[in-house]
Amino acid sequence: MADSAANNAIRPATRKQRWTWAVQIFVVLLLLWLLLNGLDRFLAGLLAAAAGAGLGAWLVSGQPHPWKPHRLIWFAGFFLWESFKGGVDVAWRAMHPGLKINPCFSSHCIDLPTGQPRTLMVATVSLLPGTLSADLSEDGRDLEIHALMPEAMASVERLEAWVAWLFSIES
Amino acid sequence: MSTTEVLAAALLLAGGLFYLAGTVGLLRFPDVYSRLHALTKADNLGLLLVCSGLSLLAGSWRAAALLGTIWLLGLLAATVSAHLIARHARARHFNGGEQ
Amino acid sequence: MTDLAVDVLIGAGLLALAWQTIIGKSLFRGIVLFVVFGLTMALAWARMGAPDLALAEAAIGAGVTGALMLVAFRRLVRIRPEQSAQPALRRSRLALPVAVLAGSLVAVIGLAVVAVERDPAVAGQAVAQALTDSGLGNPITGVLLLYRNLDTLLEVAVLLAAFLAARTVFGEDEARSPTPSRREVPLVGALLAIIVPLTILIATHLLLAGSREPGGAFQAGAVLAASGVLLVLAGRLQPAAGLSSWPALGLTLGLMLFSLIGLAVMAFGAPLLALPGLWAVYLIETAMMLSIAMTLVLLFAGASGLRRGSP
Amino acid sequence: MIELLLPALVIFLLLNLAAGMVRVARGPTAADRMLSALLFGSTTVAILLILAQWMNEPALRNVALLFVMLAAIVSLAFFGMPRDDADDGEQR
Repeated sequence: MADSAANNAIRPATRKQRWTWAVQIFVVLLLLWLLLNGLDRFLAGLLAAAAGAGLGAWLVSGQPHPWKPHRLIWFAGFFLWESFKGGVDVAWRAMHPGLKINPCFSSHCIDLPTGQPRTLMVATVSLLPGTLSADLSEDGRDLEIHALMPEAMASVERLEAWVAWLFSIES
Repeated sequence: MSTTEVLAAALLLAGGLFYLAGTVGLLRFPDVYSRLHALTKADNLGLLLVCSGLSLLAGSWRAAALLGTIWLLGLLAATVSAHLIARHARARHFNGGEQ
Repeated sequence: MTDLAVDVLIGAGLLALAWQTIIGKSLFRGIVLFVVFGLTMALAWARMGAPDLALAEAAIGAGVTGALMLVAFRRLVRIRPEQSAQPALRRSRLALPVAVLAGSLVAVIGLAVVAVERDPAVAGQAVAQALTDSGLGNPITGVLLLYRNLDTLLEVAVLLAAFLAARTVFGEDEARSPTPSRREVPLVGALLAIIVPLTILIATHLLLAGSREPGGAFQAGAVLAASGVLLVLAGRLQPAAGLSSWPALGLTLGLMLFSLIGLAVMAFGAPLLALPGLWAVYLIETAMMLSIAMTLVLLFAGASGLRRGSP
Repeated sequence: MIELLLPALVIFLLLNLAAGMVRVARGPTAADRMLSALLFGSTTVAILLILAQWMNEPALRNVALLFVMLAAIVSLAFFGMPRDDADDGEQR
């Protein structure tokens, strides 16, 4: 990052960003309503989705970040595959008679801006094979990661690159 | 028994196995952090497999989408809980060591 | 055969969990077991084909009550560390007589219930017919609002009375917020941003679904309350002293609207509390949902008001 | 066949839960005991979904949805607090 000090300060979301966020929540909630109820009582669904979106805009912390929908699909694919591998990996280790684990802690300096990119990173690390995000330092830059095997740390770098790509962050 | 049912049965059985692996990990792994790995990852994969098996059986796209939503929310709950528990365990660690 | 096995397993699990919860060697273990008991209880209701009760049990029994106990335990650890280390159960000479009395009471009630002769042909049929005419497909909501509306009104009043009683105990001390949150915990903000808007949608869904399938004002209110509790836990809503206007309105809305409509129909010659139509049912259910949620959140926060906290 | 598999899976998951209870008894830390609550949360969701299919009661899926939405509330109640607050009072 060129300007890491500026990137670290959590800036409150601007009015425009809150609106964008509210619209995103509204669309998602409305889709879920259609899922639960079909087309009946559509008006109530509209009202509920609007109320939820308003509340979501009130709750948003930090700045929402622009992302590209088609990249989200690729990211979801990567994430699904990795979490599948993660499940198989840990299940194999648990069932193995020799209990093939060698737990250790390791620190990773996050090179992503605050807000959604960093949150997504902290959240998804826990579902990759063999890694678990255990703690975040006061300034939010250093992520303490618990790894079942020291080798597992390699995937964290790849995840970071994927998150940066999803939010179109140049590094 | 149709092909769909066979496939669904296989998915459900595999899901059950991953739940079993999660519990085995919970009992066998040596520390809190490793047990968290077992619980979050294995149980989530188990839930995914159970959800896909059930949506094949349910045979309606609405039920399938609802099951998918449930899985996504389960993923969110698991990752947040895992982070909070690991964080708490570490805070204890620094405040005077584990038992 | 498999049905029986599932039921026996859930039943035995409930008994074992209940036993372990009260004889637990430590208070904290008892609390965890209580949460687990609540989840299993919801499972039992689900197995008995009562999703209404499973919904309420999941939101209140496991969610809100569990969170309340954990917060209370943390406070106990802070003010009286030695007491939190003691076992949950103390021996008492009164235990045996009380147990015998309670046991015989349960036995008598159980025998009475078994002895009652049921005549399904009369009341049930009439109710089912009346419900089809009213447009309310879910028998539970229908019975609650069309036949037992005085009971439902009084239940809302009881909830308000409970809040007033609690208020006299917790007084006006602003310092007793359950979670003095000073710094945002990572991921909690993301959790709130996703879960809270979703609970609004689900509560609306349960409220409307209540007229046809399992759901209703109590379930929807419990779901809303759970998301309010999340906000209090994360420090986004802070307990405040003094009763400000919007929590006060929320607390009393259900009772006021229900009584107003119930009284107003008398002017048109209808009996007291006879609801004039489906729109009144929806209106009252919405107001009741808001009141129930507000009461539960305020009881959880241990305060008579709420204010916005820093994120 | 599938009518037999669903209840069998429910029984299997219930037994799984019973085994997980050992962790509540054994501990040793409060966090370890909390893991059992987490296990119960994720397993009961699966059981509810299977019950919904088996008993042909779609409303149970809504119960499962509520379960996952509220799963984090208990963890947040105990752990989502500032770390300087995290005292050592929990029981062994």
